[in-house]
Amino acid sequence: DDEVTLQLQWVTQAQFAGYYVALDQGFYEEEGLDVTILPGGPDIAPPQVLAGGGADVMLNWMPSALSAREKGLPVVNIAQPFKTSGLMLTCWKDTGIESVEDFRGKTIGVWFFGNEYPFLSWMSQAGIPTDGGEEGVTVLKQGFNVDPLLQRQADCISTMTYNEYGQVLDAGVSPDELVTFLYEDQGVATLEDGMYVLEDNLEDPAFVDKMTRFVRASMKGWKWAEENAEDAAGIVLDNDETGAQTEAAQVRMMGEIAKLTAGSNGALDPADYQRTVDTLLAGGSDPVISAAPEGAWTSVITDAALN
Amino acid sequence: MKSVLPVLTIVAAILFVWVLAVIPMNMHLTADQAQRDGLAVSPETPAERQDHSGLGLSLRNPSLLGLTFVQERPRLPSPHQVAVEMWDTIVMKKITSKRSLVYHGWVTLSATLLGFAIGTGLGILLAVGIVYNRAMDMSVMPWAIASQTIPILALAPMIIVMLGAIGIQGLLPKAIISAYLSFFPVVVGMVKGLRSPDGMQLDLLRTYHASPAQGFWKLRLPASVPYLFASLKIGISASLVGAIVAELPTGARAGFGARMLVGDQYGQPLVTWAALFAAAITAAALVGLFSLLERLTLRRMGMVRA
Amino acid sequence: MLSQPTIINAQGLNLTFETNDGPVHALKGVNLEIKKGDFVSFIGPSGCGKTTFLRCIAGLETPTSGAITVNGMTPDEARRARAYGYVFQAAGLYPWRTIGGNIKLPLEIMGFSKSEQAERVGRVLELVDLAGFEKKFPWQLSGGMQQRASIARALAFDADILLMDEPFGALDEIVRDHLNEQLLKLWARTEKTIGFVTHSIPEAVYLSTKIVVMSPRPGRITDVIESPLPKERPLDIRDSAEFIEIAHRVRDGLRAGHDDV
Amino acid sequence: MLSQPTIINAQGLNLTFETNDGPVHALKGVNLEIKKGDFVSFIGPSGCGKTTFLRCIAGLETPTSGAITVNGMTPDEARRARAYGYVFQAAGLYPWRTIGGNIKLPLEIMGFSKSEQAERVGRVLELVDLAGFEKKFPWQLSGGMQQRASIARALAFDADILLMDEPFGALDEIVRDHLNEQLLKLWARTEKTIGFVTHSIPEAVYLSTKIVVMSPRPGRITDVIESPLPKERPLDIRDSAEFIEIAHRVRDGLRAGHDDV
Amino acid sequence: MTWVAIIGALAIWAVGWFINTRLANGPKSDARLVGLLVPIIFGLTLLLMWEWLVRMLEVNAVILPPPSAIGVRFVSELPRLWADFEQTIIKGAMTGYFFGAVAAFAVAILADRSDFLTRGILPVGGFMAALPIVGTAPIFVKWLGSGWESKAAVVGVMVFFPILVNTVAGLRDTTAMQRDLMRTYGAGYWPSLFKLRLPAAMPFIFNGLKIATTLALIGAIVAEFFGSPTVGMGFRISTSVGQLALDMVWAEIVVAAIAGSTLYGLMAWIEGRVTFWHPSQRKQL
Ligand SMILES: Nc1ncnc2c1ncn2[C@@H]1O[C@H](COP(=O)(O)OP(=O)(O)OP(=O)(O)O)[C@@H](O)[C@H]1O
Ligand SMILES: Nc1ncnc2c1ncn2[C@@H]1O[C@H](COP(=O)(O)OP(=O)(O)OP(=O)(O)O)[C@@H](O)[C@H]1O
Ligand SMILES: Cc1ncc(C[n+]2csc(CCO)c2C)c(N)n1
Ligand SMILES: [Mg+2]
Ligand SMILES: [Mg+2]
Repeated sequence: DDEVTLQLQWVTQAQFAGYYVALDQGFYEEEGLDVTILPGGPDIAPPQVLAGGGADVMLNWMPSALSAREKGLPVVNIAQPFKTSGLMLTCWKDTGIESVEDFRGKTIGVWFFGNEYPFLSWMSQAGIPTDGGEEGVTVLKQGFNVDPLLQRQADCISTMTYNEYGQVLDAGVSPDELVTFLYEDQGVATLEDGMYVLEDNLEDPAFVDKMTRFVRASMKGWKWAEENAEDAAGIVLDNDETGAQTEAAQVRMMGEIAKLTAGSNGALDPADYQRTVDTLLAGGSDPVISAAPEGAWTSVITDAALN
Repeated sequence: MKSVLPVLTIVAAILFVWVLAVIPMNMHLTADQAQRDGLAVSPETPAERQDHSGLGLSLRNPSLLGLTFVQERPRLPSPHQVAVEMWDTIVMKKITSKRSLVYHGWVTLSATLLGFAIGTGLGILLAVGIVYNRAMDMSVMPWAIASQTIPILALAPMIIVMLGAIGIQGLLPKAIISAYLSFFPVVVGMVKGLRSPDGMQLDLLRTYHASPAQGFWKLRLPASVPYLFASLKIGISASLVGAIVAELPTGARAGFGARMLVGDQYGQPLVTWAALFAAAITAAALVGLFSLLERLTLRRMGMVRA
Repeated sequence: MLSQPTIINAQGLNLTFETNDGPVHALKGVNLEIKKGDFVSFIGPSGCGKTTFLRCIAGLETPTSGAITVNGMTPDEARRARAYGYVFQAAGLYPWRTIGGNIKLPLEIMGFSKSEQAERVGRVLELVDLAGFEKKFPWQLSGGMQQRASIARALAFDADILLMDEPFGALDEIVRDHLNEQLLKLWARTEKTIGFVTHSIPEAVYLSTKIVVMSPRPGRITDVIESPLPKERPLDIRDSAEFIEIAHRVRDGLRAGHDDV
Repeated sequence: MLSQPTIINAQGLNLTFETNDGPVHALKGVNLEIKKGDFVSFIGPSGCGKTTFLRCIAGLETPTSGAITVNGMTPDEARRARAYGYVFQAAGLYPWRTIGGNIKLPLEIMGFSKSEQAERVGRVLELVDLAGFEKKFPWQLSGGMQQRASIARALAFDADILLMDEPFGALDEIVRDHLNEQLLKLWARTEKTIGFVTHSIPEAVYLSTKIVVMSPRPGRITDVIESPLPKERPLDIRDSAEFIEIAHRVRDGLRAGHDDV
Repeated sequence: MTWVAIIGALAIWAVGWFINTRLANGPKSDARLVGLLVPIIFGLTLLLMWEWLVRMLEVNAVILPPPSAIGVRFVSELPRLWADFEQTIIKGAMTGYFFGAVAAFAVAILADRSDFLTRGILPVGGFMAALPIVGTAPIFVKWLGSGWESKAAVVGVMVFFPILVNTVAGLRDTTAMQRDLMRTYGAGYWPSLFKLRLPAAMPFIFNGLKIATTLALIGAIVAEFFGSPTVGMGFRISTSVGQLALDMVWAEIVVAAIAGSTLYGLMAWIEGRVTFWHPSQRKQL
């Protein structure tokens, strides 16, 4: 069998259900692949792992991947199972925030580590400074939990529809107490959770063939997961080595994830790509990327895989 | 044995303070929750409550005091919550289950022990080099100190990626990070220990014209044993911390560090606290083991007065 | 006696310690010749350089200038040839070894066979009256017993030259007398060459064939007294007129040194 | 002399150390009366309990049974009343203080004024021949000088009772003689009561009004010799017949103790 | 290629080592200058090997940048590095170090009054000292927010126990004779604390203070990984890794190493002044 190593961008959770399903249901095996899934975590930069040769293919958010490309690490998007973005800001309603303008003078928790770009673009488009003060927002580098909101250290925090938002609700908060700003709705959504490989490798037909089979099997996994949300969550739970994940959370997450993957057959929609690039280029004084990238994605593999 | 009562007293004092602290620490969350559940809370809106301290709020809402101890996501869990969680995950689960803290303890411990062995070996080698080689003596120490001021969490991912690049995965990268933290106390202690023989003890060997190797085995090494044990005790806790730190950039798969992270990530403070305490208990047990070995060895060597 | 070969020969020895508040002149222009079988005592005020001179002989300290030979070699070569048994001013037993283990230490290093080691340990323990204490650790013995153990350690391997730095300092008079006698017997029997530092004038006179009186900084030799006492010396020789006369000469030498300061 | 009040009175004193290989009987049935102005020497083989007895007097050790009073108080009360100056067997200077600072230490604790402190430090340094070394640190002095500094420290605050544990052990004979003389002069002038441990028979005889001979474990007093020597004692009194006779009696007492063992 | 790289690296090592061995065993080896030169040459040797290997093996800069790139980044980003330094070291680490040390001191002196307390506090202290920072840091961030206060708290807790344990051990490190001397003077608690036990404890206390300097830095930096404002060394390190700006990461590491070594050196220097009398300070081997 051909060996493939996949680097996730977070710890094992339903966000990556498609790959675990493909592994568990033998879809990879059917394609003659021997796949290893490496979970991520708060200190793992998947592009770095890719560059180091620790993985053949990684999952990444496109802003982070495009920025890596500019830094001299030529990564290429070969498939995009996530059609829509799940990223949003969640705020306490009682802070009086109703619209983006109300952010001024407030404290907002943001994920960094390559995930700050969409937020910074958004603020710059809205003309709100991000260096504190009455007129601007005070940005916190938020840890990977929702405590800053619950403890009211921040007025808004970053959440994913499928994970952190649910955690806020789990903490007993009712949706009525919250206001949410989905990046999709604000027109600053960027593509999340695409599959990327190193450009050089694509010159090798054997590698391309391997990736074709990999994408095909993965997408089969994703579609299976969308249809069998509960079972998929169970498979994810089986693969969680920490033993700390709960079934309820993973089932709910799978449900939300399914909404994000539903619109995609795996092929990148050039329009989505263009919107992402535009958002990133609009990043004000300090744009994420300085020029429109060339060759940052290819349809070669999805074309082959989906036929 | 003489220490049992004093330790219990201090523990009791800490528990007492802890229990008291639970009330103001958790009051805001408790009040929010109580209000959602339809209880009367004063003041009435969360925003207003933000202006009160936890203590002030507790005084205004004495009826809620009990609830602060049973929050599902407490800011500060009460001692019994932690105890119950530990009982559930240590005693009530099969030790092969990934929900058992014993299982995770072993994952961390195996990296700890390997790292400790590497770190101690390296530390002793460096110490011997420093003591016997003047060039090493002058050049290594400042850099060893500098190495310890580098934040390990920054270095860890790079180490892991670099090792991953040459195909090393699994236990070894974690052990190497753990060794990185534990070699330093061993170097410092062993250099001190190997240099502890006084002029007369050294001169004695010179009058016998003992070889450097004989000087090492018959004088420097035995003289350094008390220092070695002191270092080992610091080194083993450093190794454990290193192994836990190393679990984050290795994909937080299993082990105490993974439990702490995931507990924190998914709003399960009890998971974090239980892992934290389990880690400290493990460290205490390891240190206790070395204390025991130390006492046995030193007694055998005649270096403590029986 | 005169036919004996020279064992130790120091000519114009100087030794200066560099310290951070200036050099300390510990030995100045020291000339001394010691013949095979001599028992030489060094006596002088505290800090005058007795220990330093003994250490020069043993090659533990390198003179700043001047020449010293031991058996025609440099002290360092002699040390390599394991010519010395050295008893330090303090017992200096290794605390992790039993008394027996401490005495065995030089024997192990010099590669004696196991059975030889055991035999020698037994013999020297007997000699210093410590039979039965072989298995004890140093701290289980009183100060005086520790000092005797360290003497036994130096005797165990039969070096030709025995250097002893105030070996009997911490002992009471009775024990001291006893060990003085033993040491004399051993010396008479084995013809070792002995260098011996002491603060006690009677002890120096009782033991020595040659008494070297030193004066303080810079340490110089002010008098070398050849003892006319016979080799066989019962304890009561100390009441003889000859003995008292030598003692007086030593005391005068000492006093002169003190007045210099 | 007989009219002097009793300062120290020990009756039926026993002291047992509990160690984990059984009890060590250090003192057994010790009776002793010391009058004001006495100079009492303790002599006996190593480990016989001399130090232990001195420590009992100073309230540093508590007897297992028996009674001891100091000025009619318990030793502990006397200690709190700062009745003692104690010179330990080893110098025990604090390494972080200069020689002057070490001597000042008891003066600071007892609340002497600054000027008084300076004056006294100067005086006792003179007394032990260490003038000019006030600013040095202990490790910059030879062993003998350190011991003298510790004697100066005990003298600085004029305690009525002076307890000295082998104070002159590490000194050469000349310095020792000199300090013996100084100590006698001080004693004659101030009428202090002095307890003095030594291994040297001549020293004990030369200094004391009362010599206490002890025998080893369990430590007992085997002889108490009242010295008939006059209070004024030139050094050459040591050649007198009386002196030699007392010395003989002490030596016999010591020897008897040794044979017991 | 690989072989050339490795042999070249070994050659650089050999040259550096040769120079150092000559210097260290040479006639001037006790000179101050040589004492400085040898570790510097050692460091330069390592840097040269690093530069050589990275270039020869064509290691990608997103994994390990060459020292030259780090140096360039360091110089060009000085203002930002300084701001991060202020936030993390001055506000977080120093404050925490100060309060942690003062608290440890106070508790040690309190505990020292009673054997009972000491017996209880030391083992419990050992237990608490083993709480790993990756567990405690998120908790403090949760309690005290993302600002420097939570970092100072993490640092305070981290440095508290080593200083406490060393101080307690030091206060007891007096010889029986030194204590007996105090007793013969009838000295009370305070005189014997100030005149005997504190001075005697100084070597231990400084041991604790020195260990604590490196802990303080690590603590302040790592705690920022779990929540921070948008300035600080830990913040910069974690975001720069995300941006694959490894040269920036290393520039911060250089700042950390310089700051840590300086603090350590400062403590060692003060130690030398205060405990000049201790044998370990007196004789240089
Ligand atoms: N390593 C050293 N560094 C500096 N000075 C030294 C050193 N060793 C000895 N001295 C000095 O050299 C002189 C002679 O010292 P030495 O030990 O030989 O005296 P000693 O005659 O043996 O005295 P004691 O009777 O006290 O043993 C002393 O003044 C001493 O301070
Ligand atoms: N703290 C202690 N614990 C147990 N045994 C002790 C202790 N102190 C003294 N001893 C024992 O008590 C006995 C008397 O000791 P002490 O120190 O009084 O002897 P000494 O007459 O002063 O001897 P030296 O002349 O060697 O100073 C010795 O056998 C000693 O081993
Ligand atoms: C180190 C690191 N931090 C944050 C993210 C952003 N992110 C992407 S998925 C996810 C989990 C949401 O539940 C988060 C937080 C990342 N990719 N890597
Ligand atoms: Mg000497
Ligand atoms: Mg004694």
